Amino acid sequence: MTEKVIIAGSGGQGVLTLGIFIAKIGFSEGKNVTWLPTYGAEKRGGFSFCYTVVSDEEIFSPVVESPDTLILFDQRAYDVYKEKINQQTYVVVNSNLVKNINKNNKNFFEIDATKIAKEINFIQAMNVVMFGAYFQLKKIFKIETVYNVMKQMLKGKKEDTFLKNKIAFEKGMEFFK
Amino acid sequence: MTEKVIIAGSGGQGVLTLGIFIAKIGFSEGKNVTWLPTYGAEKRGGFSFCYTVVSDEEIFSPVVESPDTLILFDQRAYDVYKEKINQQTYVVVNSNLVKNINKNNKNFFEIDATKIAKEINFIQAMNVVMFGAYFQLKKIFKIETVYNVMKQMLKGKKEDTFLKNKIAFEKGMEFFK
Amino acid sequence: MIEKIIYKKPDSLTDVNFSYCPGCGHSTVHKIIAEVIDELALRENTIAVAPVGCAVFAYNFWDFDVTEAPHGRTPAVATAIKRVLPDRLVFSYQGDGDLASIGMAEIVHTANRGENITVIFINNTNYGMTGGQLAPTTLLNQKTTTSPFGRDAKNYGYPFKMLEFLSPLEGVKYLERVKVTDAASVVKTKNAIKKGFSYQLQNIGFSMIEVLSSCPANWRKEPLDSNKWIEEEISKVYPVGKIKDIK
Amino acid sequence: MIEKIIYKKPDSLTDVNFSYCPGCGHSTVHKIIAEVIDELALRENTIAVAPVGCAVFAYNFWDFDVTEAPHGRTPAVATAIKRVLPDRLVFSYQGDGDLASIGMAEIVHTANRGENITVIFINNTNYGMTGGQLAPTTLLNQKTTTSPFGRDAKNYGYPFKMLEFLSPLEGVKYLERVKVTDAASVVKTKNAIKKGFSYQLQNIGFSMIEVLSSCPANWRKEPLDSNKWIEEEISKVYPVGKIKDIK
Amino acid sequence: MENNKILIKGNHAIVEAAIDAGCRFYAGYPITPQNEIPEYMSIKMKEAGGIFMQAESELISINLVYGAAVAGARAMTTSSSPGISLMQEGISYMAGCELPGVIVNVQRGGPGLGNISPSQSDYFQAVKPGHGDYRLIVLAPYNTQEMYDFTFEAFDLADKYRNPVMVLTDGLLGQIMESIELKRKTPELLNQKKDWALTGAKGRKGKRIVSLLMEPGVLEKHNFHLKEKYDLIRKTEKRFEKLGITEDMEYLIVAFGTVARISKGAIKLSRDIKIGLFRPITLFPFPYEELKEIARKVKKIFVFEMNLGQMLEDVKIAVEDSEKIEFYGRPGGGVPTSEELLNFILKRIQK
Amino acid sequence: MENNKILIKGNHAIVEAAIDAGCRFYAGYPITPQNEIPEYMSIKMKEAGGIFMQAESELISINLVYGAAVAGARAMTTSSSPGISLMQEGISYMAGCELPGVIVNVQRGGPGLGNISPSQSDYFQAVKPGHGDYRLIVLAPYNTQEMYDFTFEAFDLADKYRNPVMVLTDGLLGQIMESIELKRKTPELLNQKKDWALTGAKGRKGKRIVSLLMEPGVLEKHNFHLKEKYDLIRKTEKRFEKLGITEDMEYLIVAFGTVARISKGAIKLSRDIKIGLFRPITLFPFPYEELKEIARKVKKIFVFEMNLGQMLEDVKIAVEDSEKIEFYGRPGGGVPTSEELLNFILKRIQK
Amino acid sequence: MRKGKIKINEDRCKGCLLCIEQCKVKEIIQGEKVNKYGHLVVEFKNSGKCNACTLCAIVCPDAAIEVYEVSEEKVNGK
Amino acid sequence: MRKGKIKINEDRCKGCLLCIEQCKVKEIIQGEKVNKYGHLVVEFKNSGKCNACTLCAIVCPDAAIEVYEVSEEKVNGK
Ligand SMILES: Cc1ncc(C[n+]2csc(CCOP(=O)(O)OP(=O)(O)O)c2C)c(N)n1
Ligand SMILES: Cc1ncc(C[n+]2csc(CCOP(=O)(O)OP(=O)(O)O)c2C)c(N)n1
Ligand code: SF4
Ligand code: SF4
Ligand code: SF4
Ligand code: SF4
Ligand code: SF4
Ligand code: SF4
Ligand SMILES: [Mg+2]
Ligand SMILES: [Mg+2]
Repeated sequence: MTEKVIIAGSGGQGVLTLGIFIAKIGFSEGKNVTWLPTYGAEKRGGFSFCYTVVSDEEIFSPVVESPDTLILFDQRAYDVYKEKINQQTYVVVNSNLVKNINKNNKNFFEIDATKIAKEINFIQAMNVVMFGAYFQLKKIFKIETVYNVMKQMLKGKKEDTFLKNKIAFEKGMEFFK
Repeated sequence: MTEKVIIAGSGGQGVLTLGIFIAKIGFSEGKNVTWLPTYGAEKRGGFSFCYTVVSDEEIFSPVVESPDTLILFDQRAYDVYKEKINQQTYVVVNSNLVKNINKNNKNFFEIDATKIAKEINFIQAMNVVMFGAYFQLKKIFKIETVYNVMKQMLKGKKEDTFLKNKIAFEKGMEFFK
Repeated sequence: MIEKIIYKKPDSLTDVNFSYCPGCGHSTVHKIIAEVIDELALRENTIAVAPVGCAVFAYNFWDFDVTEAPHGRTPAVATAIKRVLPDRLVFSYQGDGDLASIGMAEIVHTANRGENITVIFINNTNYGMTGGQLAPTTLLNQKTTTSPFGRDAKNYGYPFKMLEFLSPLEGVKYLERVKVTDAASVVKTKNAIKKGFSYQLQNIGFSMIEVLSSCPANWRKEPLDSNKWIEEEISKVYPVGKIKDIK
Repeated sequence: MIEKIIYKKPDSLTDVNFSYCPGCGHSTVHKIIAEVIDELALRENTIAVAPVGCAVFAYNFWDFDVTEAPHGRTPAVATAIKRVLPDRLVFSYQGDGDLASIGMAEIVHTANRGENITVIFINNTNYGMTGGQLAPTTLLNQKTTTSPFGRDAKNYGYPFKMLEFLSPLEGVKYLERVKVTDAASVVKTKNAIKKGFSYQLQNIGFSMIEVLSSCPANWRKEPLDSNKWIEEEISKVYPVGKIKDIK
Repeated sequence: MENNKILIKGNHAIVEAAIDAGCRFYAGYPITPQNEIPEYMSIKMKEAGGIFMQAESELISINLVYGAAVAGARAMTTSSSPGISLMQEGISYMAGCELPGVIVNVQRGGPGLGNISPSQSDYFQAVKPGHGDYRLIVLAPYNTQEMYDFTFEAFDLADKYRNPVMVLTDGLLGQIMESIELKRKTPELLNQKKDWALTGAKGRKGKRIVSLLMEPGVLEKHNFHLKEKYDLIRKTEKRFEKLGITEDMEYLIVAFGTVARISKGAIKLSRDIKIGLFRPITLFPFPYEELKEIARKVKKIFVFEMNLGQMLEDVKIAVEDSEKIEFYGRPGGGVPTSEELLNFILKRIQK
Repeated sequence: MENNKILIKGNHAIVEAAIDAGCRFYAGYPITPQNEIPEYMSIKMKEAGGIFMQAESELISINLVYGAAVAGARAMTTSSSPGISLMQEGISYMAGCELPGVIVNVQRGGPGLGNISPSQSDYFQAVKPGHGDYRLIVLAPYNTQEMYDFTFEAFDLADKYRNPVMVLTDGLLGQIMESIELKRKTPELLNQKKDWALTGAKGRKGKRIVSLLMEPGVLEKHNFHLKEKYDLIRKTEKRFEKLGITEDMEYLIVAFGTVARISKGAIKLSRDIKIGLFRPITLFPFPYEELKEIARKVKKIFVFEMNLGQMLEDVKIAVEDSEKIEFYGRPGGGVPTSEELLNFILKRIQK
Repeated sequence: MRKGKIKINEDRCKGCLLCIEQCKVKEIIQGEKVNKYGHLVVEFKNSGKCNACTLCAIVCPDAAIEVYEVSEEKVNGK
Repeated sequence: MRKGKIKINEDRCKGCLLCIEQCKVKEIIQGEKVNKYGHLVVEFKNSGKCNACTLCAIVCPDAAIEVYEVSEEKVNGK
């Protein structure tokens, strides 16, 4: 099994964190993983993306040319990566910020992650909502690992942060149930 | 004809100037010449030497390994270069400052250039006295060229400087007449 | 109804949007430099030297001639341009990492030579472009990505007051510290820059304007809070005002 | 008859003769540094950093540990040694080309960090080793091999007063300018150096002693005339005395 | 000592390795793509009780490292391409003075300010360095584990040979996060006595660490002494990896660092082509003889780099048959894909 | 224009050439053995009405030259080995920005501070330079006439290719006094328009001279553009000298600069040995093909350098037969004599 | 009192809110709209209170605001 | 008055004359002798006027002068 993911959006949306999150889950499940962020010149509002690869085999190039999955947080991200979409590609877009699409693919999924995150009063967790959707759609990872890694990554944060993230995750997951 | 000269002494004795002088004379007589000074770290009182080569042919290395002539201004200079002396080498030493010698060579010449320069009240011209001796001994250059180059090099100096140098030169020359 | 436009984007700016973060002081200073150049009608007569730092992209935004110096060497590059073309307006634009850290020797010698250039010095108390590391101008106790426990003088030295430092040099003719936290201070900054440029046009010599400038991204503050921080903390350590003016 | 020796070559000097020119200020300063180190019994506890300049050969003469920094980087090298070995006496010894020209950034940042080292700064208003070129400290109108028509401020800038310049930096604790033109001034210089060293031993911080020092060879003056020139001209521009002393 | 597998960024792995290797002096100046090193180091070095300095420039960085080495400390600096250029004088001094020290170059695109994408275009500057006949030991990791391992080993190598060691890596390896095993062992030479270091002339004459050698012939002798050392390094420290070198192999890829791992991907994709990989790990000493040996047996040698052909020159020197060699390079921050490399191979094979 | 034969020091010849070539901006920092250049320049540039600046460091020197080039001036700096190391970043920027400029390196012994004797141990730094895939045009004079000629031509070459040009010489050639002919002619490209220079945006949009190229792929494209330029230079600017290359030649010496003239002396001394000399004049572009051609015909190739074998690597690349090659080098300021070189030849021939 | 209005360039605005802080008459408000660069842009209320003081524009880092003076139709052709 | 004498290290002396300038009692004079490094070294007159003031030694750049205090033979073994 090899899963190559590109996550893209704007700085501040949690693009890189989500990539690390997926990498850590893969790692926890004993897979080989690589995660490669972009490091652009712009600090805020700039275009941001990262590559995450999870595999049973040795990973040679961490650069993802033909992604298995695209997780796209906004229109610009979609515009940049739409050419990488083929019939096999799983695409999850945040429909709140990606409106102008050309949906000619069976694995194309839209979820208004912004709205959902707002509804649970935790707008920062938009990326976790997106992950929930991805998790549900692809079914590659175990849910316990997700919670474990989530806990580990939130270590030191306020008590209820984990719970709030868990809810965001579950909302995303439920959306495609 | 090729004449390879090493002149050596201490900074301030006019070692380098004498080398240039000889080079300019050779140049004026249409020869190929090279002059290569040392450039030590010490500014005053340091060991000083230069290589001058005058030749009808192309001069490849300006570094003189086997000199035809050694002009040695003081004991240290002698000590450094005595090993280069063979039966063919012309050696001119300032006997005022070179006392401790091993004179096993037919072309070994001593002249108290310091004393002569003092006598004509022009101690700075010790090097010119030495040159006079060398000129007379080797007889390579024309005397007119010597005066011409001397004039040219002293251009802009006081009127009587040339005359005084001329005398110094002649004193050196006469010493071996 | 008649509409008369009374404020617009200056002509000396291109149409390219600034790539700087929201509320970044660089944007404001870029804009007012362009305004001053418009007002002095110098667009066709100006050569700017951009630094290495966030403002390395200045060439995208200014519609006059711009080159870019190696990190910190900005004043040397500006010096040579000015010496070769003495009737052009030549200014260097530098961040505090560029000017006060790696470029210390260059700015000091350029100032001491009294080169007839203008330096716009953007002090945002950190290295914006590389992600908010300590700069010589960082405040004591300020946390940065390389002083995670706050700047302590023992290990990292003291906040560097560049203008006060350069002020005794004879070649230096005009030094002023300004800020761009509200409209009034923006106007003052504009006047200071105009003064620096006009001194240069009059061959008076070296001038430098330091702008206390916000870096909301690395300070991890909203733009308004960033400006407040300048008012409340930064300008305590770096008081605004004229430091030297020898006409 | 009993002969009691009351002055001799200090133990911290090796038997190698100084390679400096007759009457050179470096020789005097080398000697008194050795005397101070003898008197403080620090020979076994000292690490010196020699510069690039005539004094690059210091290691031949001092019988304590000596390293040699790239040109101008002397304070950086000294800083690291001191930070690694905080209980040793660490001093850097620099010429005016080394310190005030190529090494400007290093000395400024080291001073600003308040590194607990002592800097001996030999100001002979030119580059001795390379043959008497202009230094930042060269006097106005002084002729050097690269300012053959005399130093004019417009092209070459102004004589650089390093001590006055560094003085406002908070990390700097003790600054004094001295000379070695006669016995009295030599004794003063010795005391200043001793003070600098003892401040370091007390962890007080950065200190620097500037010595107005003759370079007879490149000034093309006899040693006595050289000292006279220091008295009459150089010390007008660079007045001797304490600039800063914060104990 | 415990062994741990963790997920870690390449730049962070360098910090972990340095601390584990007993590095207690770090000086660095920010530059992308290696900023995580000084940032993480500012925490880790404090924890370790060592000295962390943010230098005000790369010149100050390298001279701080020089000073720390003089005083006997294990010292390191890190930077990226333009910053490394600024260190050339200092590195030459360190080599001349035979001072150990570790320099990490997380290469980016050049020339000039270039960009911040990964690159291998500092090969020349690392392997055929600045003024004087000196050499650095140059280690080229190709994954995060090696970022850790080689940085760790660099300190022992530096001390062993009293020579600066460079870890030549790139923005990709610096930024990538992978799992690695932390060795957490004590470096072999950590407690080796440094008789040459300056620590005060207790009970002895003053010692010196200098690179100025003015007396006639002395510097030349010193250079021959250095040469002997480099020759010894050439003999004992050469490292390389061979992959799929079979008897019936027809083609060979030569690549180092990032491109080597991408090349492995290409080999995997290539399936039935008989192609192997030769990966120089030490770029100095370069494994000339070993490469020559293998090269003789193949029809074609593919040299892949993220530059315009720098290691290529060493491959040519080794192979002595340029007609066999095909080069494909991406300069200025271009990173090839495995597919791209395979395509190049296929095209050249068919020709 | 008049032609004059004069006796002149190599360093002074460089100044004369620069002024004759229309150089009107000079910045330099003192360093032995090239101090005569800034010293003499401080007079000559004033006479010529140009700008003479004593920079406060080599970093400032090169960046002043960068700035002067940006403004369209013919500009030069000079230094010696450690000072050239300090210019590596700036040179890379100039190459990246395609700025013309002339850099003279009067090499001395290294590494580190080394000494002030002549050396050729900056070959690597000149020919395989700093960060990024850039190249300098490198000219290696071997007598005082060429010190003048090549410095003169360097300015046209720099403008022609918008690339920095290095005159790679050494302390011996800088210090030696020989007779030369001053050409006193107007350089061909002196009045060529520099459309790219920044002189104020009169009647046009703002122009930029920058080396930062962040948008994906742009820097890579720029690098390929540079490569094309270098390839053109390789095609058109290669220069070398052949001496005594006869049909029945058995041995060949390859040497550049000072060592080439000393080698000529060795050939002269050698009398009946059938030995010729191949002297690369441009070190970049290196005359690989021409050397290869000749090399094929001889039994042995002697490579002589004042270093530990730097050009040697390019000779190996050209010759592709290392068994034929014998190297003799003197590092750290050692200058071989003609006799010494001949002895080496004789010993290896007899073997 | 002088009457004015402003135009906000939605592409340039980055939603930094500095203009809002400067406007004494509260004619600028935080908007709902996200521009193509992902910034929440501000809006001109246009409730007639704008006096063309230009403070908002002066302080706008991104040169996103144009200010107009608005006057009644000319009397007597003036 | 204290009595003294000095010893001049002829190898170290460079003939700079700084000592002569310092000696109030003119006990040092320019000599005739050139040392092995070519320097005209100075000489101690030893005319009995030296008071061991050490000024010459203090000012000597080259640490070429040793100063001795000379006293009559000890009285009562003291
Ligand atoms: C020689 C060199 N060193 C380091 C860098 C990396 N670098 C780029 S910008 C920068 C700091 C910029 O800080 P500052 O000058 O304060 O500008 P700001 O971004 O804060 O406006 C650094 C260190 C570089 N490009 N070149
Ligand atoms: C990088 C570098 N640049 C230049 C030099 C040449 N150099 C040697 S000494 C020196 C100047 C020394 O002047 P100063 O520091 O005043 O010392 P002084 O000899 O006058 O005591 C210079 C420029 C060098 N060795 N290294
Ligand atoms: S990082 Fe800071 S200085 Fe740079 S653009 Fe963003 S806010 Fe401005
Ligand atoms: S050149 Fe000057 S500074 Fe150097 S030793 Fe001679 S007198 Fe002293
Ligand atoms: S011009 Fe003045 S009144 Fe009008 S919106 Fe702007 S700040 Fe408010
Ligand atoms: S100040 Fe400008 S950029 Fe900021 S919110 Fe207002 S209009 Fe937008
Ligand atoms: S000790 Fe005093 S009195 Fe004696 S020689 Fe020296 S200066 Fe003169
Ligand atoms: S001061 Fe010292 S060196 Fe100078 S003349 Fe006197 S004894 Fe000799
Ligand atoms: Mg900043
Ligand atoms: Mg000096």
